[in-house]
Amino acid sequence: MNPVNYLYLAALLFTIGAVGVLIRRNAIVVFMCVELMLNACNLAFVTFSRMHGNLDGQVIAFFTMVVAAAEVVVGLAIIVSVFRARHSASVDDASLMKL
Amino acid sequence: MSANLAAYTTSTGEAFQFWVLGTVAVLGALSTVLMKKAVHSALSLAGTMIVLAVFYLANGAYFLGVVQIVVYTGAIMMLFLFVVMLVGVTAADSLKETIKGQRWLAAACGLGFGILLAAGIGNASLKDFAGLGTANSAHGGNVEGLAALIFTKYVFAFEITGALLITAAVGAMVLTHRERTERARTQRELSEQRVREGKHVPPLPAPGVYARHNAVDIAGLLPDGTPAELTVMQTLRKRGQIRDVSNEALSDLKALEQRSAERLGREEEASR
Amino acid sequence: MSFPLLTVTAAVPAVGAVLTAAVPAARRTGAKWLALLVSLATLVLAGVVWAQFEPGGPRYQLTESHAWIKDFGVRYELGVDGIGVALIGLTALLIPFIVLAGWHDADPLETSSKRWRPTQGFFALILMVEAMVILSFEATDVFLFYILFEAMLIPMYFLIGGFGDRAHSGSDENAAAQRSYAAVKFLLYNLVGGLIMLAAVIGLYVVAGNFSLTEIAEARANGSLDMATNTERLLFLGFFFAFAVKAPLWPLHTWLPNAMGESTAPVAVLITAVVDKVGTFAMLRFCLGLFPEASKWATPAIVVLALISIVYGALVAVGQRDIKRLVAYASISHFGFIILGIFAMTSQGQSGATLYMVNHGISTAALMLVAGFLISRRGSRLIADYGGVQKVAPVLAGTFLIGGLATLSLPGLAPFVSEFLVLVGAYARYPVAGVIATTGIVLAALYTLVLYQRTMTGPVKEEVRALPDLRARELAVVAPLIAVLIFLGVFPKPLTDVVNPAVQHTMSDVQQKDPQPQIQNVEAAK
Amino acid sequence: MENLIALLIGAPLLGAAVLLLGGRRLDKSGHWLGTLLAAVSFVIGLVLFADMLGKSADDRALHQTLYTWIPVEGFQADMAFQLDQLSMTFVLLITGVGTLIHVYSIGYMEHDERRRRFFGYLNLFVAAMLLLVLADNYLLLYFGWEGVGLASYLLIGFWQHKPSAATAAKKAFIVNRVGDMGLSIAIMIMFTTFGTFTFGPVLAATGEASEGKLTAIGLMLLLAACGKSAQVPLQSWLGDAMEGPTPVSALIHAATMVTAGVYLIVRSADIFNAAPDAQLVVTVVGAVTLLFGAIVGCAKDDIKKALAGSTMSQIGYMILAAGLGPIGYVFAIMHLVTHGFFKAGLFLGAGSVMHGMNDEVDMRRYGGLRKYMPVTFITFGLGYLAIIGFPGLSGFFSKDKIIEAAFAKGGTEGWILGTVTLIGAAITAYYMTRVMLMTFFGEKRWQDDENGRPPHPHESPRSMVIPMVLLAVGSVAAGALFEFSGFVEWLEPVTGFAHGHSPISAAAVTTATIAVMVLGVGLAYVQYGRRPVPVVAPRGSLLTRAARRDLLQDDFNHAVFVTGGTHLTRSLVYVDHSLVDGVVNGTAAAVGGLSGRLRKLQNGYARTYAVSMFGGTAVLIAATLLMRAV
Repeated sequence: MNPVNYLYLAALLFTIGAVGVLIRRNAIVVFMCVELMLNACNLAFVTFSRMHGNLDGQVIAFFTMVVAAAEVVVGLAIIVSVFRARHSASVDDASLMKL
Repeated sequence: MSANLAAYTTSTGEAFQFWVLGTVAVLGALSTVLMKKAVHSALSLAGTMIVLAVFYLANGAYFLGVVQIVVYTGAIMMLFLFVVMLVGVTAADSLKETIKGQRWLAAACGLGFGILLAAGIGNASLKDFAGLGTANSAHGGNVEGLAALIFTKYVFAFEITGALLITAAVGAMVLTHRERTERARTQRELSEQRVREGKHVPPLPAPGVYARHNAVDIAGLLPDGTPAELTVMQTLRKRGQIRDVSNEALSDLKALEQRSAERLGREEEASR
Repeated sequence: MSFPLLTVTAAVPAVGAVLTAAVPAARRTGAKWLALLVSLATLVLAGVVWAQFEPGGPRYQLTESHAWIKDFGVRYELGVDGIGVALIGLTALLIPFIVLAGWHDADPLETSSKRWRPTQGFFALILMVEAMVILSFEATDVFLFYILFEAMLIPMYFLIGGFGDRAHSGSDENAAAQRSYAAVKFLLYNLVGGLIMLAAVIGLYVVAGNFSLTEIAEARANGSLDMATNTERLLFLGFFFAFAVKAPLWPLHTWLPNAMGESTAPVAVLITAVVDKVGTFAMLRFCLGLFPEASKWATPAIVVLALISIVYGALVAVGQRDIKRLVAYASISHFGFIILGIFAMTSQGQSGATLYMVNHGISTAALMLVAGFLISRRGSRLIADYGGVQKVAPVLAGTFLIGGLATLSLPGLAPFVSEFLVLVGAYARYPVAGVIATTGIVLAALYTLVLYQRTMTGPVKEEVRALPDLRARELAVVAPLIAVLIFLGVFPKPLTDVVNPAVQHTMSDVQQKDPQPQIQNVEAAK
Repeated sequence: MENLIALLIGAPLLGAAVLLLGGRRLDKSGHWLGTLLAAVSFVIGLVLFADMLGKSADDRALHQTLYTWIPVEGFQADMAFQLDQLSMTFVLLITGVGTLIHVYSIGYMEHDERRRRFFGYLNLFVAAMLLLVLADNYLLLYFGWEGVGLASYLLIGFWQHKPSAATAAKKAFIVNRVGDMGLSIAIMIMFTTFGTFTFGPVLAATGEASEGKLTAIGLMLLLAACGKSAQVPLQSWLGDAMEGPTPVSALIHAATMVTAGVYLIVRSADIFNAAPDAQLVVTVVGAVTLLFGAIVGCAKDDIKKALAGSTMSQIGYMILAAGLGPIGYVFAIMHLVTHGFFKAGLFLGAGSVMHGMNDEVDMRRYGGLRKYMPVTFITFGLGYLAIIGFPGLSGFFSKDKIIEAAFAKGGTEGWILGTVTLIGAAITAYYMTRVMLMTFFGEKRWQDDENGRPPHPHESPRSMVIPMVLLAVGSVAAGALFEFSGFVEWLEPVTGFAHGHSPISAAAVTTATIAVMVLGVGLAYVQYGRRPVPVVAPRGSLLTRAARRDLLQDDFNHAVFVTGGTHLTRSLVYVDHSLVDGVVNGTAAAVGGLSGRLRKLQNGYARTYAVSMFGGTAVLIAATLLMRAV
């Protein structure tokens, strides 16, 4: 098997995650889909790392994880406070951006 | 198996593992997107992540594989579950789309995007795999190799990431923490207030209790058989998680009457 | 390093603006005096610049040059030629009078809160505009100039939109809407021009590799920088469009009547007499200096537009019912003369155009400020609301008449010299254009005298019966302006001495020679 | 000596400045100051005249250069003066008559609260007029030219509270501006042709210029002259200008300013000599105006307007003479000077009559005044005799010469012009006799003024009478003086002179002139002396009615220029608002509408935005791939 298949898998997972972001309304699920996309990227990074034979790709993947952790913390906090204020975790309810 | 071949193929074992676990990962991802309940989504995602951790290990990224399990599956996914609990486990999403055309657009975009991505990968010349053998052994192992990079080349990025994490932690606290602006009221004060308002001087009525249910979420029934919402605790009320059993109770009542009527009828018959 | 005189000249009003803005609410009068003092100090500095400038010396003098944005070769590069000196002089001369004339224009209303500080803002903005205008006359770096050209829109926007004429017909809300319309129109027109110019500025950088006016002009002159014909034309059009909006040239003029009509008279003067001059100044310095071939290529079209401006502006002025809009259309006509003079590409035309910029500034200031005094007395801008003012306020009427006569270019007053030079210069190159432009002098007489007749003469209207004559402060504004008008009308030499060498440089930029008279040796024939 | 030239102008200019800026504290003494400074100017003029007489005929011109007025590359206008015999003649006329009219105004304007300002304006006029005739180049002449226009504007509109006066002033200025346009274009052509516009070089170089250019310059100068001198087609302002105080009419609109056009043409003699076509047009304009003014003068009942028509006609004579070339220049100037005397005298007399008649101007309400105002009658009468060309008086000499010169033009033109001048002389006699008879003879037709006061005709105060007497003396004597003291030789070095060869003898012309004069007087006597004059004007013939309306010229102007112009400006204002501005506002509205549509895409749902981002990313990838593929 060619390790390129990992990349196809990463692409597939990423696309699934992106479509999930677009069609789900529950903010928590949307968020999970974002995590899925990040993980897909990590997989690609790791595969590239192996492909090129150096560890920089893994370092980037590591950083991605850290940043994702930070993001999750803040994001979930936002979801919680939005839920407290509006009693809803639906992303469609927060549509104040329209004129 | 020549060295040339090794550069772009893997062992049969890894291939087998990839095809099996890859399928699992895709299924997990799909169910993350498609499950109605957030809890189910979270669990599916956790599964996918574990599969990914295995893939990392298979790709020679031992450190990352472990971190993936510890941080992602262990910490982040659990955080998700906590929040799901806070928000309400049972609150199932309606999967009915409200924005016109959104689902079709999303699907079309996703399909196009995926195809393009795949085309891009296929287009790229990715024949040569260097493998991580030399890189991993340069510093005496994968972890040491990563450490050497993180603390030399990427040290600033690393430090900044640290700052980011702290900021995120503080930010999360600021966002979720609500400062008390006044002294917490004592029980006495609360009761005094209740008397003063005169709405509900006695304690709130208890929920309806039936033998077959864990009944905190079941409203007590008023004499006419309609549920009294007051009897359910506030949190559940706000989440809309009151289980309406009024019809059930009425039908129970009907059944009871019928049964008693039957019995009475039989007794009547017997007495005749 | 020598003393950075040019920077200081521009910095004094800028610092003064900040200080004025910082004056506490209660010290309103103090802010006014501060602004007046700062503007007078700037006038003194401008006088020093004038004195330091040697007409026979190198083209750009008192130069300063510092690296600013190294990656793009942007430099903080200043220098003045005679045209710049003359216009700095004009700006520095007018601002004290504008400040003095607007003494009470921004007093807070009785009803407004005590912490409200419109007065400080008004004068600070005026000084800010002065600083930017002066610096833009000094900038010899295209990018620096562009920044200033655009930045001066901001204080002007607030001056127009925030401090309207209190004399208006209709309700307050209506007036506020009109004012905001005028301010937005001013901003949008000039922004569109400015954005197109930005594209041209970037294009110029791509072609030339730096922004320095002197370097580019030199490179163009000695042939080391060769522009394709079409590139040069496009860049020229980009620059010219922005300047034509600001100048304003027909048909890009319609923002001016609104802006001048709705703003207070001192701000109207600021617009037409000071800020708009940046447009015509830039045509001379940048359009002709950087793109001589394209300038020559575009000249016929521009001359036609300038002629339309002259005749059209004057005719529409005749039909106006609002005093300030009338003056605005008259200004459009006059800007047509300036542009005609610039693009006639003769010494007389360009000297005349430069003189015209200065003289038009002073004469419009005189006319508009007196008109402002009149309007503030009666509370109406409509010509029909006046009549017989001459009887009740003879000094006001007299100064108004002199301002009007200056506008119609009566010999003996400064504008005549410039207008005649422009006409002669235009005629020498394009006889038909010269003749058509001459009809402007008849139309100028028409709108000025009709205005004077309807407002000042005839039976005294009931509403104007109690109008007071000019007060000491107002006389202090008008009298010096009139004195300057008369002085420059009979003795324009101080001005021409400074301007002539600069015009010769511009003429050599565009490689044009004056058309020679048909009979060469007139003196010999005698 | 030449340094005095600037003083000549400086004295009245100083007067104007002091009087106009001085404020009310000069109200009491201002008129004396103004008069004094005009007189100072006259005295300086006399000194210079005496000096000039002492020099040889070819060396009389003085030059004074003060400084360079407009120095621009290739263009130099000097603040420089030239005093030659022609200018000298004008200087004496302007300062002399000017001073007399200053004196007259002291009495005439006594009750006007703005008398100080009136004198300021008068001084301003004198200064500007002197600048006009003393300038040594055309641009400086233009300065003076517009200066007198301004003074004229201010003085016509002196009683600004009267709308008619304000309108008349504006009209005068604007019509004059049309003429000024001609002068500026003439200067432009001169500049491009000769490279200068100083009199000396330009006039010396006319031989080298093409005739076409010279004709163009000549016609443009003529346009200027038409404006200032009220010649057809720019004559319409002069009648209305009579709204000004009478001394103004006398000084500016009879004696001096309106003759500036004649000065301009005579000054540019060399140009016209080399451009016969332009000359022909000049004579035609002169001839037409001559008849036009005379006809209008016959029909007017307003004494000042009748005199204004006469002025127009007399200047027509001068212009005609100036158009004849060297045979006419001298006589044009001669008639100009004599006309200055008698017309000023006539106007002052008219002012005196009005003064005594409660400012009534309608001659039909005069009558029989000779007993009540004997001095006015005598001085007016002498002026009358002078203007109709009574033998021996000034008008006789000057007009006779012009008629003679007109015949001497030769050919058909000569006959036509000569005939026109003769007809003009007849009509002049007719309308002046009419004025004379209606005013001083016949029965009293006095009417109360609007306040119900009956008029009390009385002789005017001495300050008014003395100038009238002096001017009457001038009207009587000037002609003979010029005729016998060598006026022709005096001016010849400047204007050139040629004897014309008249097809008919001088004696015959003189006889004819006297004959038509008698004819005109007789006709008027039959109409106005023998029959009583109706107080209300009869309807009159078509020609009379047209003449009363200035031969419909005003109606034509109104219909074409005023109405047409109003429509033009109104439609342009509309165009400016709807079309020019409309395009811009339309663009704005279109952008607004489009963004209104686009706004609907912004539904506020984050997911919609996410889709577009996602789609955009896909497009970007596709673009990248395509670029690589290509």
